[in-house]
Amino acid sequence: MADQIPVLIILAPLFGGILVLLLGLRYRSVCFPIAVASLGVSLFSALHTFRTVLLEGPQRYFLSGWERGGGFAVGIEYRIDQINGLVLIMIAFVALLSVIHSRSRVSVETPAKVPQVYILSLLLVSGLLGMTITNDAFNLYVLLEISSLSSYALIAIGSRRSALSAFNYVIMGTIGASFLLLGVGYLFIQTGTLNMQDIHGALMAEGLINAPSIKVALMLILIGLWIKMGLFPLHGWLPNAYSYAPSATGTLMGPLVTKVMIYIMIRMMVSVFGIDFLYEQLAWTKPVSLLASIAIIGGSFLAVSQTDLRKMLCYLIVAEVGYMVGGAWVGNLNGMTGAIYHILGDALMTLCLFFVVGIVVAKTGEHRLSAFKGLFKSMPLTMVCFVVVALAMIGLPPTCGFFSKWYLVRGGLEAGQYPFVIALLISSLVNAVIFFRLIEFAYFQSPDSDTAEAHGAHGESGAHGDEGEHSATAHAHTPVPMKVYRVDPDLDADSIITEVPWGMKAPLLIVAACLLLLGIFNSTVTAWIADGLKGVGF
Amino acid sequence: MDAFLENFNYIVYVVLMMIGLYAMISKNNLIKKLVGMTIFQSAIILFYVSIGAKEGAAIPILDHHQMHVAAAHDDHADTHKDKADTHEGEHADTKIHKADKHAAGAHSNHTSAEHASTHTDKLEAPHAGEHGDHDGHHGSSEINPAKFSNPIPHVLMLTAIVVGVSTLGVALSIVQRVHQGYGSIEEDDILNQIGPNTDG
Amino acid sequence: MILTFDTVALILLVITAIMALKIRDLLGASVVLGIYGFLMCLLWADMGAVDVAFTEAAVGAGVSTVILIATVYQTTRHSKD
Amino acid sequence: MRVKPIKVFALLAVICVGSLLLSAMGDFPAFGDPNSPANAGQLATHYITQVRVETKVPNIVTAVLADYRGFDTMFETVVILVAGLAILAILRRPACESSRRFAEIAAMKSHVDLIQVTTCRLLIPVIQLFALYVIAHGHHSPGGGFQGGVILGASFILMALVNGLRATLLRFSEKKALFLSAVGVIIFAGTGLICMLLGGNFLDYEVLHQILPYTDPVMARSHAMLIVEIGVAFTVMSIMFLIYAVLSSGGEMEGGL
Repeated sequence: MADQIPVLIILAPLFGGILVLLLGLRYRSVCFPIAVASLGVSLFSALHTFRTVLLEGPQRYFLSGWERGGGFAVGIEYRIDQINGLVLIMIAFVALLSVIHSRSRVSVETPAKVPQVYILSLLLVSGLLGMTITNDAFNLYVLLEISSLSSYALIAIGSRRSALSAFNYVIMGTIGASFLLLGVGYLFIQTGTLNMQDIHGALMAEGLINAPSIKVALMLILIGLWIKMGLFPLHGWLPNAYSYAPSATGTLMGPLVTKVMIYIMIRMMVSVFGIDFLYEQLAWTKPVSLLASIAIIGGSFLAVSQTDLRKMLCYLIVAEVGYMVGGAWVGNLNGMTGAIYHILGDALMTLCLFFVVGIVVAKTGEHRLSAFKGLFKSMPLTMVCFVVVALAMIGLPPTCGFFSKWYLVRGGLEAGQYPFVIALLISSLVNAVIFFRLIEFAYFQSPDSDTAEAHGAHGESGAHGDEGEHSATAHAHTPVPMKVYRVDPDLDADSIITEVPWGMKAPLLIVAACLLLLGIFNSTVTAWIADGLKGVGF
Repeated sequence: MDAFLENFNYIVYVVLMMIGLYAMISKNNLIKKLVGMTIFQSAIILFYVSIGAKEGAAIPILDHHQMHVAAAHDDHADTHKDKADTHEGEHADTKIHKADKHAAGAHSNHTSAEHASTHTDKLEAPHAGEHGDHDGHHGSSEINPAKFSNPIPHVLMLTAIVVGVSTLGVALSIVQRVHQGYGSIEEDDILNQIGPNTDG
Repeated sequence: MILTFDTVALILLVITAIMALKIRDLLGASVVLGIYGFLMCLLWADMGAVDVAFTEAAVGAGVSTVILIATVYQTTRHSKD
Repeated sequence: MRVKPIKVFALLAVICVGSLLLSAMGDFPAFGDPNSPANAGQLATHYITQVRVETKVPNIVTAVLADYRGFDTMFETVVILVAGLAILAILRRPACESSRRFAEIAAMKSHVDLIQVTTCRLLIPVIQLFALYVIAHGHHSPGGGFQGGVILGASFILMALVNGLRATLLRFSEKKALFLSAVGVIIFAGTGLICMLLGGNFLDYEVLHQILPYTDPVMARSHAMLIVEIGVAFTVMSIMFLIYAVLSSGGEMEGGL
């Protein structure tokens, strides 16, 4: 029975979703326990599988038992190595925490549709896990569509504005997924198989790798995935979709969807096309990493120019996507290791940021940057976590953010991709500006004094021109200082801002702790990643 | 002109796909965008189905005659004497199957390998050498893969069609929701309503 | 000759695709899209993909036209482009 | 008339992607070439030549769909389920009083066309019978769970078009449809789970011969395919009808077309 555990990673959320559909529509109260239990089973299976991978090397699982044929896969195959083992653990962990955290938000924001939100979230997670684990190029597309369809619904479930952004997401998402499908078709027409390893084998064996159609296939797959992950010029759908969606959706999708797409890109690069081909025969590393550098800088500056907290978060995601794409394309082991390590770290960072912002928005009823004012006094634990994640986003030593940047910068320097390194440093500076401003709001400004706000805006405008302007706009948009006190009535009846209940706080603390742990144990994790990468041709 | 007609399918799929893509990006009406999306998706399906087409091949369904020759060549029994009675005979046949499955598999493997090596020189067949003791052809008892169109693209596209209609349904429901919210399905109208301040 | 049927169907496909996008009456566009789906279905049946053609006949020409028309009925029939 | 920038952008994108796609075309094997890598490759050859030995299903597409790539098909069923749930989650709202009353009045007063109703009364059983045939005969002829399920769903849509959505929902309510769609996925995934319990991999139908009477491992595959196709048909039928019911009533499940 132990060899069946890999498939449980996906089946647990799937069956959980169906169970919620059968029971949850009648008995509201069972939705949450079922969701937590199934994600817990999934997380456990992922951990167990990862342990097996560490002990015995990469695991293969043949669905429908089609383990025969002379050297080629007949059915669909799962393959778990060190890298996607880690990504699987990350997905299950993030999903579990996000579901626990969002429990009260779901019943506040979408009271009529609680079971639907849980079902769709579980199926979304199931699709993401499946995409990570599968070794079949077409199975990937089907699972991608499951996760896309459920995410369209989870976004559109909110206000009318979110429905419009969901529509744009449908259009862009369909273009992306169809390009991926078309790219797989181009590979299929030349190789006649769908299993990733077999495609790779056929490409290598028959010298097809230099055929123009294979290059077009690579280009189509990359463009499709870039649309799906929101790389800078193609990111149009992302900020609106995530920031207007209900907060539970944002918290679940923000950390997971883009990261999984980046993993898929790395998987396609490493196991289908092969690293030798991409890095040595194809001279694409320079232009793509340049594109990534542009993405980093573009995302960062768009982020710093936002006054809305959630919009700012979304643009930060866009900037981080550039980190990982660039890391994957700088063209050496360090860059790739940094990119994969950053997938893990960035998922946790984004989750933590969404937690903090969700809590702040829910508590203050205010979604501008000024919402942070004086929060250190009223919710110290939350703000401590915020400091941790801010340090990670800027990239300061004890946190994982530092180490991933360290690998990325080292990879960039080794490969001579200086624009990428410069973009990374600029982005760190921009993040420092963004987060120190928020920390300053939280620690040194009291929420009740209008003068303090004006003073803050004035004091900063000397240092950063654009930033002072935004403080000023934030000020203009909040003419009534009482607005800061507006408290979500469903969370807290008092008019004073206090800490959130433990159900929301505990996941936040765990994530913040994980950010530190991932940083402290970075050498172990990167050793695993390097092992996995060596297994696929580095 | 011949080359043009030969690849006409591929050219038309690109044309259709581009029509769809253009509509998805540039149309103002949300339903028109979705019409474009449908065209876009079915163009890709057309591409896949074109991959699987074979000149002079039948549909990928074996007839009863072909179904039973696998058993026939093993026990030399004439299983296809009575085609009307094949359902009766099926259970009996399967017993033979179970016993001789590997032999039959080996035989067919060889057939496929032989076919691959004769018709396509660039495809190598890894298990061709394992069955060197094969005793020649069985006449009608083998299935010639060239006689059936390729089933893989068909299977994939069944899935893709279903995915396409699901996406269309979800997108249409979003359109209805947008219409309920803004009273319009023209993108510029809606953006005007939201205004330059995108916080709507 | 099989190629001729293919060619005719393909040309008709392009024409119906453009028509479906050009017609300003959304109800008409939906119906033309149904025709497009049915032509696709014929083409695939001709290429030997019977299962795909069957599905497309039921889904592409049937259900998706119906749900498109349902949406047009619920929203508006007129389109500006 | 001024040309909108979006149109220029779209045209540019289309020209770029189109030329990219056309540039790769010279590389393709000719259309209909039986010796192209995709057509004569090991995988396609294996499916065509081995399907009779390994599964005993004459329709190769059904065999590949439900067995070799059964996992894809399971998730395809889940895609349908997700679509149905998504549409419900996005659009479903309780019917407001006025539209309910309007629907009631419309249901009372609507001129029920004798010809339409009679034709439907004659036609719908035949359609449903044909759908069942398509599901059951998917092993031997084109068809299977999807096609049959869509036809079954279409028969309900026809019923709703003629008799009104309200009358049809009395026969096939929203709750029933949701329940059946979940049951369909459970039939499919549950078959896989039973395979796991019997010691095989997920969806490895071969081990089912231990519990299916009068079967051997190969026939177990054939029979299990029928079981999962029935599951697919359940889900597809109920979700297709549900999609129509929600979309045609703007989410209120009253009135309809």
